[in-house]
Amino acid sequence: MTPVPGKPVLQTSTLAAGYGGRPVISGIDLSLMKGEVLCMIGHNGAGKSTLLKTMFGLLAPGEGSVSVDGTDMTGRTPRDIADMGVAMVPEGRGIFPSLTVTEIFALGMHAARVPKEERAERVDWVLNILPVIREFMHRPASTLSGGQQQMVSIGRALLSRPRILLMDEPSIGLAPKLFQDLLAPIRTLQQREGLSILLVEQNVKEALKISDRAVVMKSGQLIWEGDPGELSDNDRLMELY
Amino acid sequence: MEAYIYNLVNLIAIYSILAVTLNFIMGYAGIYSLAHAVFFGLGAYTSAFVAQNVSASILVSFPAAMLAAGVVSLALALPALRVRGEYFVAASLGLQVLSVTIYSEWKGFTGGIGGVLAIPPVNILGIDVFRPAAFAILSVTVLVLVLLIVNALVHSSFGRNLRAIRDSESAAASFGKNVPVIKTISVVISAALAALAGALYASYLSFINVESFTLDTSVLVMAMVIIGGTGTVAGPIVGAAILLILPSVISYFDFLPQTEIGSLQQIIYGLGMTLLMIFRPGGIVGRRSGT
Amino acid sequence: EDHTIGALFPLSGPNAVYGDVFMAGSDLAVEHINADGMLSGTMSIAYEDSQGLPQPAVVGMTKLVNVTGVPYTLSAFTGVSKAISTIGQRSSVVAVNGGGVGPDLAALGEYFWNVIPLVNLEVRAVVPYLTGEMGLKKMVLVYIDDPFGQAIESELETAFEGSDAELAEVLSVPVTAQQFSGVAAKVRSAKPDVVYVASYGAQQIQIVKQLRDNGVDAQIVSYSGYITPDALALPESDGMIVTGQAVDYASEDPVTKRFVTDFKARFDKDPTAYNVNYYNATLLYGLLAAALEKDGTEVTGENLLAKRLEMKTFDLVGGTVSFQDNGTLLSPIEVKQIKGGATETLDTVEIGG
Amino acid sequence: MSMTQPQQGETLMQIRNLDKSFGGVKAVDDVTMDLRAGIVTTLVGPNGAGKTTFFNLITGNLPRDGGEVTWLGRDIAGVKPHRIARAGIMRTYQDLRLFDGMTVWENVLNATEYGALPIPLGSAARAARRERIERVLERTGLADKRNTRALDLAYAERKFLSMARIMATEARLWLLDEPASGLDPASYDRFLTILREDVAGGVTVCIIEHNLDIVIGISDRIAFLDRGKLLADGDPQTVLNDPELAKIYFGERT
Amino acid sequence: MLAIQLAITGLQTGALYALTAVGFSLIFGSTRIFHFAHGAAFVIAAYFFYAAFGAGWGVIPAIGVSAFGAVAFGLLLDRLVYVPIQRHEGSFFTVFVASFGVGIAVQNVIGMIFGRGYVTVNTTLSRSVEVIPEVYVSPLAWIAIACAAVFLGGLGFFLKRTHTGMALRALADNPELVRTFGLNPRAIQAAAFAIGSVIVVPAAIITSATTGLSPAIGHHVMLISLAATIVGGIGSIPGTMLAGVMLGLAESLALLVVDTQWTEAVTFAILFAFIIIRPSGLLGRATAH
Ligand SMILES: Nc1ncnc2c1ncn2[C@@H]1O[C@H](COP(=O)(O)OP(=O)(O)OP(=O)(O)O)[C@@H](O)[C@H]1O
Ligand SMILES: Nc1ncnc2c1ncn2[C@@H]1O[C@H](COP(=O)(O)OP(=O)(O)OP(=O)(O)O)[C@@H](O)[C@H]1O
Ligand SMILES: [Mg+2]
Ligand SMILES: [Mg+2]
Repeated sequence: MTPVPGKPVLQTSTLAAGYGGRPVISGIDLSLMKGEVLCMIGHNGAGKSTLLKTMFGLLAPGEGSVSVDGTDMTGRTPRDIADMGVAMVPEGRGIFPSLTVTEIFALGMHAARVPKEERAERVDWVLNILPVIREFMHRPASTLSGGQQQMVSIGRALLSRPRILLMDEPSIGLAPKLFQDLLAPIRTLQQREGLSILLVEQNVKEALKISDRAVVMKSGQLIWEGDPGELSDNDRLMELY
Repeated sequence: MEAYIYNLVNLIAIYSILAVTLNFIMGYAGIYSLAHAVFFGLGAYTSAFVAQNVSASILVSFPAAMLAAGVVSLALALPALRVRGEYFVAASLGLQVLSVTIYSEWKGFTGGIGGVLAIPPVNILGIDVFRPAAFAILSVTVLVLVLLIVNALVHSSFGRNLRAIRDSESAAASFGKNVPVIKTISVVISAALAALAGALYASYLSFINVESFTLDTSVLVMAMVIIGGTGTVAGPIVGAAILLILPSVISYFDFLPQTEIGSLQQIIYGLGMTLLMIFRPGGIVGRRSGT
Repeated sequence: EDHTIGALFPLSGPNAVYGDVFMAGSDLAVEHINADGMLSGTMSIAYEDSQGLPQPAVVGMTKLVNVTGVPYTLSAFTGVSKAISTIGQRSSVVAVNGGGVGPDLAALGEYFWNVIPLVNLEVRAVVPYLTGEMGLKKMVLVYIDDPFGQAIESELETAFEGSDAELAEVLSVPVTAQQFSGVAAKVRSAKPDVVYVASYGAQQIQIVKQLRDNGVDAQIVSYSGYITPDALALPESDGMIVTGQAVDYASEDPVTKRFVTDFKARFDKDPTAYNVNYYNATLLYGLLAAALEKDGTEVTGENLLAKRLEMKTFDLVGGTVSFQDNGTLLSPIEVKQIKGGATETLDTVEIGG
Repeated sequence: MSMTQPQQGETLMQIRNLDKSFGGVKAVDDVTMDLRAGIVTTLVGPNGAGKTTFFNLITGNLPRDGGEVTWLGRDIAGVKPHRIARAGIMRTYQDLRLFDGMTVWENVLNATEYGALPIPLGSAARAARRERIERVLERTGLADKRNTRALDLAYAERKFLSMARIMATEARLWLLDEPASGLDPASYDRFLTILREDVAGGVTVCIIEHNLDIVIGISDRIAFLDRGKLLADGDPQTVLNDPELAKIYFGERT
Repeated sequence: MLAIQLAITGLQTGALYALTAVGFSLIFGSTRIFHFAHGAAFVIAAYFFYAAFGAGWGVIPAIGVSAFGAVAFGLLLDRLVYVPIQRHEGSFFTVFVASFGVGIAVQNVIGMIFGRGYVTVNTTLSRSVEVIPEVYVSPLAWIAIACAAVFLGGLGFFLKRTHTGMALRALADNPELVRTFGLNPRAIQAAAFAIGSVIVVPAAIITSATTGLSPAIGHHVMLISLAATIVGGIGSIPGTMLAGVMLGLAESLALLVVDTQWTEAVTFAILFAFIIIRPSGLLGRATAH
C-alpha cells in the first residue's frame, strides 16, 4: 500500500523556534515525502503545534530553515507558503464566528486563489466528503457545535486542493465515526493525486491506521522515526511517550 | 513655591483617588467606564450643597457625597450588567454626556455653567482646613484610606470574584457567583469613593462648575490609569502625578514661543501619551505587555 | 527692579483664538511701558494657559501667585475669573478682566476689577435703538446657556418690559452645540423682525451663519464679543448690528493715537475692543505701579488697590475713564453695523452709572 | 433497544421531556433521564447531537423551551446559573473558560468562593481549605505551576486546571464537557485515575466524551443522543454493541 | 411645517453623521482598534479642502487633496501607532489612549497652521431656498443626502459581496486565523483604514460649508460616530448608517418637544436606552458573553 517514496516536498533542517525568547523546539530535521501520510505524535506540550506553525510561517524560526519543493521558505509569510500549495488545519477551532460557513469557504478559496469557475464544484466535492455541513451552510459559525466547527475548518483546508496538508489534531471534538469517514476520502486523495499529509494526532490508533510513516516528538525534539506498525504495540508507544 | 507644591500635591491626591477608584473597576472587574467624572461631580456638588446648607463638617458633607454617588451609580451598574467591553464604554459615555447636561441645567443644585461659588472650607473637629499645606494632610490621608480599602477588597475573595467575572462571566456563574450583585457592588463602591475626591475638590477650590466634570475629565482619569498601569497599585497614582505635573513642567520651558505655548503644550502632551502607549503599553508601572 | 504681572488666557483649546487677541493688546502695552521707561525696571508678563477652563486656571493662578509672585494678573472668561477670584482675594492679588462681560463679574470682591463695561450696559443701549430708531418690534433671542447668556436674557426681559415691542421667543443653546439648523427653523417659525445672538467663540459665528443659511432674513443683533476677525470675515455677518464700548480710535489724545498707530503698524489691521481692553488693563498696572514707585511704596496687590481707589480716573486708550466703586468701568456704548468686514458706528449712547 | 438501568443510589436529578430548539433546529428533543448518585453517565452522540446544549439547559446557561428538571426533588427550571451551582451542580466547558488572568492557585481558590462580599474564615477553616486545594493541585499535577497565570499554561495543564477548579468545590454533580479531548495517553491515564477516585468518594458525574477508550474506561451507563433525541440509555456493553448506533456514531472499532 | 422642516434638517444632519460614523464603525468593527482619532481624520479632510479650495484650486482638485489628507492620515496612524501597539498586544484601551493623544496633537497642529478660530468655505450652495411654503432646503442638503446614499450603498455592497469585505469581518474575529488562511492581516487592516478614512471626506467637505470648521470640531464628530456605531450594532455597517440618520433626526425633531439645550442629551439618552434595552444594537447580532 505504501506508495513509491517520492522526493521530499516539505523539509526542515535544524529548525528551532519558541515564544518570547523561550525555545520550545530545536534541532528539528524533518522531511515530508511526496504522497505520504506522516503521522506525528508526542505528549502534550512536546512542541508539535509549534513545529507546524513554524513550518507554515506563522511563527518565525529562531534558527534552521524550512523549504518547500526545495525552495527555501524560511521567514516567509503564510501567504507565500500557501501559494506553494500548502494548507493547514490549525489546532482548535479554525473558524470565524461571525461569518457564515458559505462565507468562510468563499474566503478560504479566495485566499487560495481558486479560479472563480471552479469554486462551486469544489464546494460540492467537500460537501460530499462532509455531508453534514450542508445543513448549516448559511448559519454563522458561532452557532455551530464544537464538532461542526471542526468539520468546517477541515473542509476549508481541503477546498484549496493543497498538495501539502498540515493537520493539527483534526479529531478533537469529532465523533469517532465521522473521523473515520473523513480519513477515507483523504486517503484516496493522497493516493490518487499525490497529496502529502503531515498529521498530528493524539488519537493514535485511528491516525496510525492511515499513516505511511510516523515520528515521535518529545520535549521539543524528534526522538523516533519509523514504521507506524511498530507503534501499534502499546508498550512500545508508552515507552516513547 | 511651597504653596504651589502643596497645591499640586492636593490636586494629585484628589485625582489619584479618582484614578485608584476607576482602576478598581477597570483593572479588576473589566468595567471600562467613561463616566467617572459624573461621580466626581456628584460628590463635589453634594458636599458643596451640604456644606453651604447643612454643615461643613467632614463627618456630614463627605458621607453625604458618598451616599449620593453610591445611589446614582446604580444607573451605571444597569448597563454593566447587560453588556461588556465597548458596549459598556458607550453606555457610560451616554451617561456622562447626559449628566453634563443635567449638571448644566439643574441650576438650583449646581449653579449651571456658572457653578457654585464660595464653598466653605471643610471643617474637621471645629477647624477649617483650607491652606494648601493643611489641606495636603487631609487629601493625602483620604487617598491613603481609599488605597487601603481598595487594596483590601482586591486581595479578598471579592477581588478574585471580580477578576473571575472579567475573564469569563459564564464560568464565574457556574462556580456560584452572583455576577450582577458583585458587579453592582463594585460599581457602587468605586463611585462612592470617587465622590470623596469630589468632596475634597469642592472644599479645596471653593468654586466648582460643570466644566470640571465633563467627558474630558473622565478621559483624563482613564488616561491616568492606563498610563500609570492598569491593575497595579501604584500605577494610577503615578499616572495622576504625571498627567498633572506634565503641563506645569512644560510651562517652564522658556524656549517655547509665547504665542504658541498653549498649542505646543497640548501637542507635547498628546504625543507623549501616544508614544508612551507605543513603547510601554502596559503603563509605566505595569507589565511590559499590556494585557 | 523688574516688574512681572501674570495673565491667565486661553492659549489652547476651542477658545484659544481669544488668547491671541488678548495678547496682542497686552504685549503692545508692555512694549510701550518699557520703551517709555515708565517703571524702574523692565516689565514682562508671565502667561499661563487657562484653556478657558476653571481648573487649569486655578493651577495657573496658584503658580502665578506663589511661584512667580505677581501682584497683578490679567484674567479672561467668566468661569476662569470666578475660579481664580477666591485665590486673588485670599492672597491680595489683583485680577483684572478685560474680556468677560457677564454682569456677575461685578461681584467678585474688591481685588477683582473689570476694565470693560459689562454687557448689561450694551443691552440697555441697543434695545431702544432697535425698537425706536429701527422700528423692529418682535425679537427672538438665541443665547448660550451659561451665566453670560442668562444675564443677557434677563437684561432683555427687563428692557422689553413696558415697551410696545416684544421678546417673542428665547432659545438657549448648550455651550458645546455646533448644529443650529433646527434652531434656525424654530427662529423662522416665530417670524421675528430681529434676532439677538448672545454667545461667544466659534459658536456665535456658527449660529449667525446657520441662521442665514437656513432662511432667516431678519435683522441680527449681537454684542461686543462678536467683533472678532473671524466673525467680521464671515459674509453672513454683513448688515448685523453689534454694540460695543465706545472707543474713539480717531481721538487725538496721545495714548489712543499711539496705540492705534502702533497696532496697525504691527498687525496690519484695525484694533478691536479686546485689544484695547487688555492694552488698558496692562497700562493700568503701569500707571498704578509708577505712582506707587514715586511714593516709594512697595508694589503689592494691596497697595495697587489702594492706589486705584485713590486715583479714580486714568488716561487710557479711548480717553479718560473712571471706575465705579465695585471696580467696574463705566463707558459709553456704541451701536454699530457690520459692513464689508468692518464696523460702522450708527449711534453712541451714554449710560449713567 | 435495551433500557436496563443501573439501579444504584438515590435519584439526584430528574429530567422530564426537556426541549430546546434554535430556530428550526431541534437541539434537545423530548429528553427524559435520571441521574443517580454515584453513577458515571456518559453522553455520546454525533456532532451537533445536542450534548452541550443539554448541559446548558441543566445549568441554567440557556433557557429551556419545555420540560422539567428537578434537583433533589426541587424544580430548578428558570433558576439562575449561580444558584444552580450553589445547589451542588458544577460544570466544565468545552472551551474551558478558565480565569485566564489569575494564577492556578487563584483559579482553584476562587472556585470555592461563592459570596459576593468577603466572609472572614477562621484559621482552622482557612487551613482546611488550603489543605484541600493543595491536594487537588497535587492530584492534577499542577502543584509546581501554582503561581503561573492560567493564560501561560500548556494545553494539557489548562485541561487539568479546568478539572481542578471543579474538584476543589463540594459539588455533588459534575457535568464535564469533553474534558479529556486532545490529552496524550499519559495524561488521560491521570485523568481516569482522578475521576475514579472522586467517584468513589461520592461524586456523581455526567460526562460528554468522544474518545471511546475513555468512554469504556469510566462509564457505568451510556446515554446516546442524536439530533436532540435520546436514542439509547443503558449499560455500556449494550449501547456500544448496538449495530444501529455503530452505524451513525462509533464506526468500526478495533 | 416646523415638523417637516426639522425632519429635513435632521435628515441632512443624519446623512453626515452616518457618513462619519460608518468610517469609524468599519475600522473598529474589523480591526477592534478604537480609532478615536477618526475625528482628527475628519478635521484634516475638512481643513485640507478648505485650504486647497481657498487657494483657488477648484472643487475637484480640492476634494482630491482632502481625500489624500484623510487617507494618508489613516494609513500613517495605522502604521506608526496602531501596528506597533498591536505588536505588544496592547489592550483596547491602550489603543484608545494613544489615539486620543493623536487627536489632541492634531487639533493643536491644525490650530497652529490654520488658526484656532472659526473658518468656513463660502458657497452659495449652503443657502436654503424655499421648496414648499415655509420649508427651506439648501442644495447642500440634497448633496449630503445623495452622497450618503451613494457612498453607503457602495460600501454596503462592497462589504457584503467582495472578498475584502468578508476579510474585514474575518479580521475582527481572529487575525491569527486570517494568516492561517493565507491572507495578510496588515493589508486588510490598512484597507479598513483607507476606506474608513476616505468615507469621512464628503461629510467633512459639506460640514466645512454648512456648520463651518474649528480645530475642535473633531471631538463632537467622534462622539456621534461612537454613538451611532453602538446604537447600530458593532460590526453592522447598515446598522450604523441607520443609527446615524436616526440620531440626526432625533436631535432635530427633539426641538419640537424639548428646549434646545437638551437635544444632545436626547441623542445620548437614546444611546443609553438602546444599550440597556437592546444591547446588540439596531441590527447587530446578540453579544456573546
Ligand atoms: N503562544 C504561546 N506562548 C507561549 N508559550 C506557548 C505558546 N504556545 C505554546 N507554548 C508552549 O510551548 C510548548 C509547546 O507547545 P505546543 O502547543 O507546540 O505543544 P503540542 O505538542 O502541540 O501539545 P498538545 O498536544 O497539547 O497540542 C508548551 O510548553 C506550551 O506551553
Ligand atoms: N446558538 C445557536 N444557534 C443556532 N443553533 C445552535 C446554537 N447552538 C447550538 N446550535 C445547534 O444545536 C445543535 C446542538 O448543538 P450542541 O452544541 O449541543 O451539540 P453537541 O452535541 O455538543 O456537538 P459536539 O459534539 O460537536 O460538540 C447543533 O446542530 C448546533 O448547530
Ligand atoms: Mg498542539
Ligand atoms: Mg459540544
